[in-house]
Amino acid sequence: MVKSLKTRRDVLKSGALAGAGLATPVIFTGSSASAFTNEPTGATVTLGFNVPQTGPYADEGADELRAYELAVEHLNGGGDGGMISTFSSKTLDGTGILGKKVEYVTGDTQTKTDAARASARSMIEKDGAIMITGGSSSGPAIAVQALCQEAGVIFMAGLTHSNDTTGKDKKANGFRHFFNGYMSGAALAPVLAARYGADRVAYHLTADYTWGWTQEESIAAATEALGWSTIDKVRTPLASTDFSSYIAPVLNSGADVLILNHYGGNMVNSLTNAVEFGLREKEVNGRAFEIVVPLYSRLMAAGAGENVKGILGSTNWHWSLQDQGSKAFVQSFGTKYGFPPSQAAHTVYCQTLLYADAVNRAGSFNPCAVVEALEGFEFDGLGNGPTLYRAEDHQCFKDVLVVQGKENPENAFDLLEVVEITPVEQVTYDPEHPMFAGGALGECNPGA
Amino acid sequence: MGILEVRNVNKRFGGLQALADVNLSVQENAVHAIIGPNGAGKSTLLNCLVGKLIPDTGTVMFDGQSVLGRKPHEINQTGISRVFQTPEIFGDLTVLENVMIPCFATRDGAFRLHAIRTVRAEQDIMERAERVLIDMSLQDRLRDHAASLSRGDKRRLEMAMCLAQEPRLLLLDEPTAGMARADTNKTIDLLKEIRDTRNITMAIIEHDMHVVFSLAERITVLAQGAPLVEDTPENIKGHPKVQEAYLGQAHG
Amino acid sequence: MAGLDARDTRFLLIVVALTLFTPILLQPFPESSSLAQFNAGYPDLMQRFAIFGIFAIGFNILFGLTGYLSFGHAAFLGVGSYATVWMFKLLSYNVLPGLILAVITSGLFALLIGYISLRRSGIYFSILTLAFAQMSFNLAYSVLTPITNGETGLQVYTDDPQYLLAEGGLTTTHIFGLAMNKSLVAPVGGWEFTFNVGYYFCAVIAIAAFYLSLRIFRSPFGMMLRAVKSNQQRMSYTGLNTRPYTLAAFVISGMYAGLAGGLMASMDPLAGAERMQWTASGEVVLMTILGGAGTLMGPVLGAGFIKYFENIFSKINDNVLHGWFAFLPDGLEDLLVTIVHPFVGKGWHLTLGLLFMLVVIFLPGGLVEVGQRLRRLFTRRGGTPDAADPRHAPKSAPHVAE
Amino acid sequence: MDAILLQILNGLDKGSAYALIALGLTLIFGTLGVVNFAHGALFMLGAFCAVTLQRILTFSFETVDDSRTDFLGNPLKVETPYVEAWFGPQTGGAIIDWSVPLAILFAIPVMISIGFAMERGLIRHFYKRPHADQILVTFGLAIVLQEIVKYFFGANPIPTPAPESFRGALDFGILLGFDPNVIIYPYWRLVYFLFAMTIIGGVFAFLRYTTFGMVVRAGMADRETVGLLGIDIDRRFTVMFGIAAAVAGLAGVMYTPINAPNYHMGMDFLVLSFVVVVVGGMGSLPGAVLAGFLLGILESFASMNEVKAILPGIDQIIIYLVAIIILLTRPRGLMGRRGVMEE
Repeated sequence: MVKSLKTRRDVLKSGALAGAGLATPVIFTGSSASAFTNEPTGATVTLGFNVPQTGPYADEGADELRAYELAVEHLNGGGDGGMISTFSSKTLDGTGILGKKVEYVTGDTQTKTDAARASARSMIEKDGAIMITGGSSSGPAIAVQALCQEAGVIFMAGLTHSNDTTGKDKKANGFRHFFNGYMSGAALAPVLAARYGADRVAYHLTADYTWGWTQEESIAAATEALGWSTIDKVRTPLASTDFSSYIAPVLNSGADVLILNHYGGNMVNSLTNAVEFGLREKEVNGRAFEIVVPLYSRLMAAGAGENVKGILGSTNWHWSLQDQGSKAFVQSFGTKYGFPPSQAAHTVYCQTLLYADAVNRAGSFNPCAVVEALEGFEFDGLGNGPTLYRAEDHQCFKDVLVVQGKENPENAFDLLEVVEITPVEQVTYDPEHPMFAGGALGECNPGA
Repeated sequence: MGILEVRNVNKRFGGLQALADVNLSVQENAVHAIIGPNGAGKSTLLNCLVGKLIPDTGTVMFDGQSVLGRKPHEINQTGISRVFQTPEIFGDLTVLENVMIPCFATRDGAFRLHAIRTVRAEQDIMERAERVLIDMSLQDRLRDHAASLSRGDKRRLEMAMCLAQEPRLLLLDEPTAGMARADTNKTIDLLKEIRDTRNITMAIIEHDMHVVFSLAERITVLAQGAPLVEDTPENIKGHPKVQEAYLGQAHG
Repeated sequence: MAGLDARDTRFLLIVVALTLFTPILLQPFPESSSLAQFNAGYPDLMQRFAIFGIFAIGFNILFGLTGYLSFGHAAFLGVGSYATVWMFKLLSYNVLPGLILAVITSGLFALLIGYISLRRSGIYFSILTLAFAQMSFNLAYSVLTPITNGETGLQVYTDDPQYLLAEGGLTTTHIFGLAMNKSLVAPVGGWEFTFNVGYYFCAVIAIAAFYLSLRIFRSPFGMMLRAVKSNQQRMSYTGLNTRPYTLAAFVISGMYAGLAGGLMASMDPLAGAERMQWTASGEVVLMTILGGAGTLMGPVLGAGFIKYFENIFSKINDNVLHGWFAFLPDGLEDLLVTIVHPFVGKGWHLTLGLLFMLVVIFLPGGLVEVGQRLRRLFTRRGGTPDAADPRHAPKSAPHVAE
Repeated sequence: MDAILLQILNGLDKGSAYALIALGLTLIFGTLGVVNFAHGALFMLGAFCAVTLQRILTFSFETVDDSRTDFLGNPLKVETPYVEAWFGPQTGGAIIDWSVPLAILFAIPVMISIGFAMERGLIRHFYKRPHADQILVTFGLAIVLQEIVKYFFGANPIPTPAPESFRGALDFGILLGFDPNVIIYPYWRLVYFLFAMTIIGGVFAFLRYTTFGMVVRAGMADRETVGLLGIDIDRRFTVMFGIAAAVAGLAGVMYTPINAPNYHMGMDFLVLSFVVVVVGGMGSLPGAVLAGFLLGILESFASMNEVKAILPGIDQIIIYLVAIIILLTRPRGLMGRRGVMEE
C-alpha cells in the first residue's frame, strides 16, 4: 500500500533538524520518515475528537466533547482521575499516554458523512491526529471508520447503534464500545414479553435509512422469537416532522404495541404524536396499548417531556447506575459541569481511556500494536461491568440496560429508570450472525 | 397579393373584442401605416403578426406562407422584424454585441453552439454589425453598454438590430413616440432612407400624423378593433369616418 | 495564447500561477506560530478548494450568464460521485473511467431535468430544479439504497468485483499508478509545504475547467447566454430560440457539477447522499453570489471562502482560544474567550451567516467587487478611471472589437 | 373509507401549518416583492416565543431540601416557580399549564416588533435589489437567527405541551356514525385547524373590508399607480410585513405542542412552504391557502400503506412530484398571475 500521509508534526522535527544544518530547504517524500501515520515524535500526542457541533445532534456532540475534555484532563493527571481509578487495567497514571502529554483537536461532523470525513481528514492531515473518535450517528461513524482504515489511524467509535458498524462495515482499525441494534433487541424482547405478554401484535414505524432498518430487523426478530407477531413495518421519511399520518393507521391496524425505530428529532416527534393520538390510553382486546422506543437517549427523552413516562427502551449506560466506575464518572463529570453525563458522554470517555490504556499496554502508538492490544481485551470498572472487546469484530460485549421513562422524576435529569440489567450472555451473538455477516475486518493498516 | 396578407383575424380578451374581422394587405416594398385611436387594436394586431399572441380565428400569410401559431423566433426567421414602442434591446451588452446577435441569428438560424470559438474570430459578423451601426450613426458608441444610451439612441440601436437581419418586413410600433420634433424629423429621414436604399417593406403604427403622411404610401385606419378604411394618404386626410373616429375619441 | 487575447491570457496565467502555488500561499504562518491554526495548505482542504471551484465555475455558466437560478445542482454532483464510486467498485481504482462516466451520466441527468425545468423561468424554474434534486436526495437516502448505499454512503468493499484490478494493484485511488494520496512535504525554515498528487490532479482539471469557462464566456455562445439574461423577448424577436441555448448551458454546468462530484469521489472514495440535499445546492448558489455571479473569478473565490470557513473556523475550540489569549491577564482572557466563543467552533454558522449579510449589504457585486474597488482606487490615481477589470464582469468585456 | 377520512383530517392539519406560513410568505412577496428566505425563521421564532414564555412562567427560586439529595449526593435544590409562589400552586400551576395559548398574547407584539425591525432595518434596503440578493441576505439572516436561538436554547427539541384539558383525542368517528376508536383526532390538532382558519379568515377580511387592506391589495396589483395616487404605500407595507411575521409566529406558537420546537424547524418548513407558495401561485393569497391544504392532504394520502405498496417511496417525494406536475401544466401555479417573478 502506497501511503504517505504526512503531518506537520513529524516533519517539523525533521525540518528543524535539516534547517539547522542547511540554509537550503530539504525536500523529501513522507513515506520514509516514520513507521506509521502521524507517529508522535515530540512530547505530546494529538487525538482528534470528531463530533456533531452543528445540526440536530449538536447537544449530543457537545456532551461528548465535555467528556473528551474530562478524559484528557484525567489522562494528563488533572481532576479527580474519574474512572481511571476504577478501571481494571492500571497502566494509566496521569502522565498522558506513553509519557506524552495528551493534546486534542476538535472537528464538526455536522451529522453528515461528507462533512465528517472532511473534518476527520483535516485532523489527520493538518493536525497530525493519531486517533479519531466520536460521532453521534451511524452513517458518519461508518464513513469515518472507513477513512481511518485507509489513512492508517485508529477509530474509536462514539454513539453508533447500527449493526453495520461492527457488522458488514467493520474495519480492523475501528472499535466500538457502544451497543447495537441486535443487543437492544436481545435485551428488550424478554422484558417486553414478560411485561406485556407473549402474544402481542407489533407495528413498527421505522426511520427510512440504514440504521432504522437494522434496528427494525433486530427488534422484530427478537420479539418474534418470543411469540410476538409483527403486523406491519412502515418506513417514514427521515425529513418528517409530523408523524400523524403514519400514526393514524396504527389505530385500526389490530396492533397492540407500537415500536418506534426512530432517533433524535424523529423520535421526539413520533412519540409526541403517538401520545397525542391517544395511543397510550387505547385498549386493544382488553389490554393496554403499549409504545416501545428501542434506543433511548436521555437528552432526547428530555425533548419528549412527559410523553416518555413508562415507555420501555434500552440504553448503553445511565448515570444512576451504582457501580464504582459509574459513580466515579458521574461525580467527576457532575462536579465539573453541574449535571450528569449522557450515555454518549460515557461511551466516548470510555473509548478514550481504552485507547490510552491499549497504547500503554502495547508500548507503541502503532495502530497495529493498538489493535492487537484491544482485540480480545477484557476489562471492568468502566460502568458496564465486565466487558470484552471481541477480536472477531471489534465490538464490546457487556451488559445492556433496559430502561423505562420515570413516572415521578425528582429532577430535570431523572428521566429514566433502569428496569433490568440484561446480562452480557443474553446479548452475545455469533460473529457470523446473518445480521452482521458480509463484511471483513481486513488487515490493520498503520499507514505511512 | 401583398407580401403580408391578414384575413378575418379575430381576437377576444374576455369580454373585449380586441380585433374584429381585421383584413390587411401590405404590398411588397411599400410603407404601410396603421393608425387609429387608443385601444383600436393596433398593438394587438402587431402582436398577432409576430407570434406574441395567437388570433382566435383568421389567417396571417407572409410571402404566401401561413405564420399563424408559429413561435416568435420562427416568424422572425421568415423575415419579419419588429421595433417596439419602448426599445427592446440587450441592456447588459455593448452596442456592438447588440447588433452582432441578430447577425448571428441571420447567419446561423435559431440555434448553433459556438462555445469555443471566440467572438473576435467572427470577422464577417463583426464587420456587418459595424456597417449597420455606422448607418445608424452609432459608430462612436460601439463599446458602450446599451443600457447607457439615450432613449433616442436606444431606438436607433433597436432599428439597427432589426436592419442587421435584413428583414423583408419591418414592423414599427410608434417609432417616434415621446420624441421632440427635431428628433422626429430625423427619424422620418432615417426611415425614408431605409425605404429608399433597402428593399424593405414597412408597417408602421403611429399616432403622429406628420410622420404618417411623410412616409406612408397606404394607410389602414383601425377603430374598436375593426378596420375602418384603407386608402392612400391623400384620401385618408379628408375622410369623414376617420375624423369621426378620432373626434369621437377626443370627446370621450 | 490559446485563442485568448492578451488580457485574458495574462489573467489565465495568473490563475494558473495561483493554483500551482496554492500549497505555499495557503501556509502563510510558520508551524510553531499560534496562527498556524489558520493555515489551509493541507491536501484535503486544497482539494476541496479546487473541486468546489469547478462546481461553482460550472454553476456560474448557468446562473451567471443566463440568470437561471438552479436550486438543484447538487443532484448532478451526487450523480457524478455515485458514478465514479461505481466505476471503482466494478473496474479498479483508476479514476479516469469514473470521471468520464461521471461527466456523461450527470450530463444525461442534466439533459433530462433541464429539458423539463426550462419550460418555465424565474422562480418557477428554481422550484422545479429544487423539486427534482430533493426527490433525488430523498430516494437516494431511502428506496435507492441498493444503488447508493443510503445513509452510510456508497463505498468500495473488498469483495467488490473490480474486474480491472490487477493482483497487487493499488488499493487507493490513482491515475495510472500515481496514487492520489501521495504527498511531497517540504519544510522550509519554520514553514512546511505539502505538495499532494491529488491536489495537483484536481488543480490541473480545475485550470482546464476554468480555461473552458473563459472560452465560453468569450464565445458567441456566451454572448447569446448573456443576451438571454438581458432580454429573452428580444432574443425571440431576433429569430433565436432561447431554449436550446439555456439547455446547453444547463447541461454544461451539470457536467461541471458531475465532474466535481467525480473528483470528490476520486479524492475520497465514498459518496454520501447528503451531498445531494438542497442545502448543498444552496451552498453553491451562495458561493457564486458571494464571490460575484457572472464574473469569472468570483465563484472560485466564493467557493474558497465558504470551504475555508467550514474547515478552519469550525475547528477553533475554547482550548485554542485560551491559547491565543493566554498572554492576557486571566480576567481579560476569559472575557475575550467568552466574546469570541459564540462565533467560532460550533458557532461558525453564525459567523458565516453574518458575513453573507455583510457582503450582500455592502458589496452587492460579491467579493470580486472588493478587488474592483481597490483597482479603481488605484487606477483613478493612475489616471484611467474606467479601466474596469477585464477579467471579471462580462458587463465590461467589450474587447470584441479589438 | 375510515382510513381516507382519517388522512384527510391529518392533511388538514399539516395543511394548516403550510397554509399559514405560505400565506405570510406570499403576502410579503406580493406586497413588497421580496423573496424572504427568513420566513421559516419567523415561524421558528414564534415557536420559541412559546418556549420563552414557558421559561418566564417557570422562572424559579431555589430552596435547599436537606431531606433529599441530587445526583451527586448533595442536598437537593428544589426549584419553585415564582408564579406558583405568588398565585398558589393551583392557580400558578394552571397558568403554567396554559403557557402555550398565553404565548399567543406574548407572541403578537414580539413578532410584530421583529417584523417591523426586519423590514425597517434590512428588507427595506433590498426592494430594488435583484431577487438573488434578497434570497442571500434573508438566508443569511435565517442562519443568524437560528444560530442565536441554538446558542440560548440548545439543539435538542424542547417539550412544550398543550394545556392538560386539550391533551387526548376526540373520537371523531362516533360523531359520523363509525365504530368507536376508528377515527381519532387529537383535540389540539382540532384547535390548531380552527385557529388557522380564524387567522386566515382574519387576514382575508382585513384585506377585503378595511381601507387599509384595499390599498394594500391595490398596491399588490399595481404598486406604481398606487404610489402615484399620493398614498404612502411603503408605510402600509411595513405594517404588512409585521402582520406576515405575526402570522408566521402564531403558526409557530400553536404548533409547539404538535412538534417539540428546535432551532432548525424553520429550515425544515422553509423549502416546503416555498413549494406551497409557488404551487399556489406567487403573490396569490387564496392560492397559498389552497395549495397548503392540497399538499398537506396529498402528503397524508401518500403515507398510507396501501399507496406505498403500489409506489414505494412515494411519501418521500409526493410534494415535489405534485409541484412539478402542477408547474408544468399550470405555468403560474394554481392561482398565479401572469408576469410575476418570470423575468
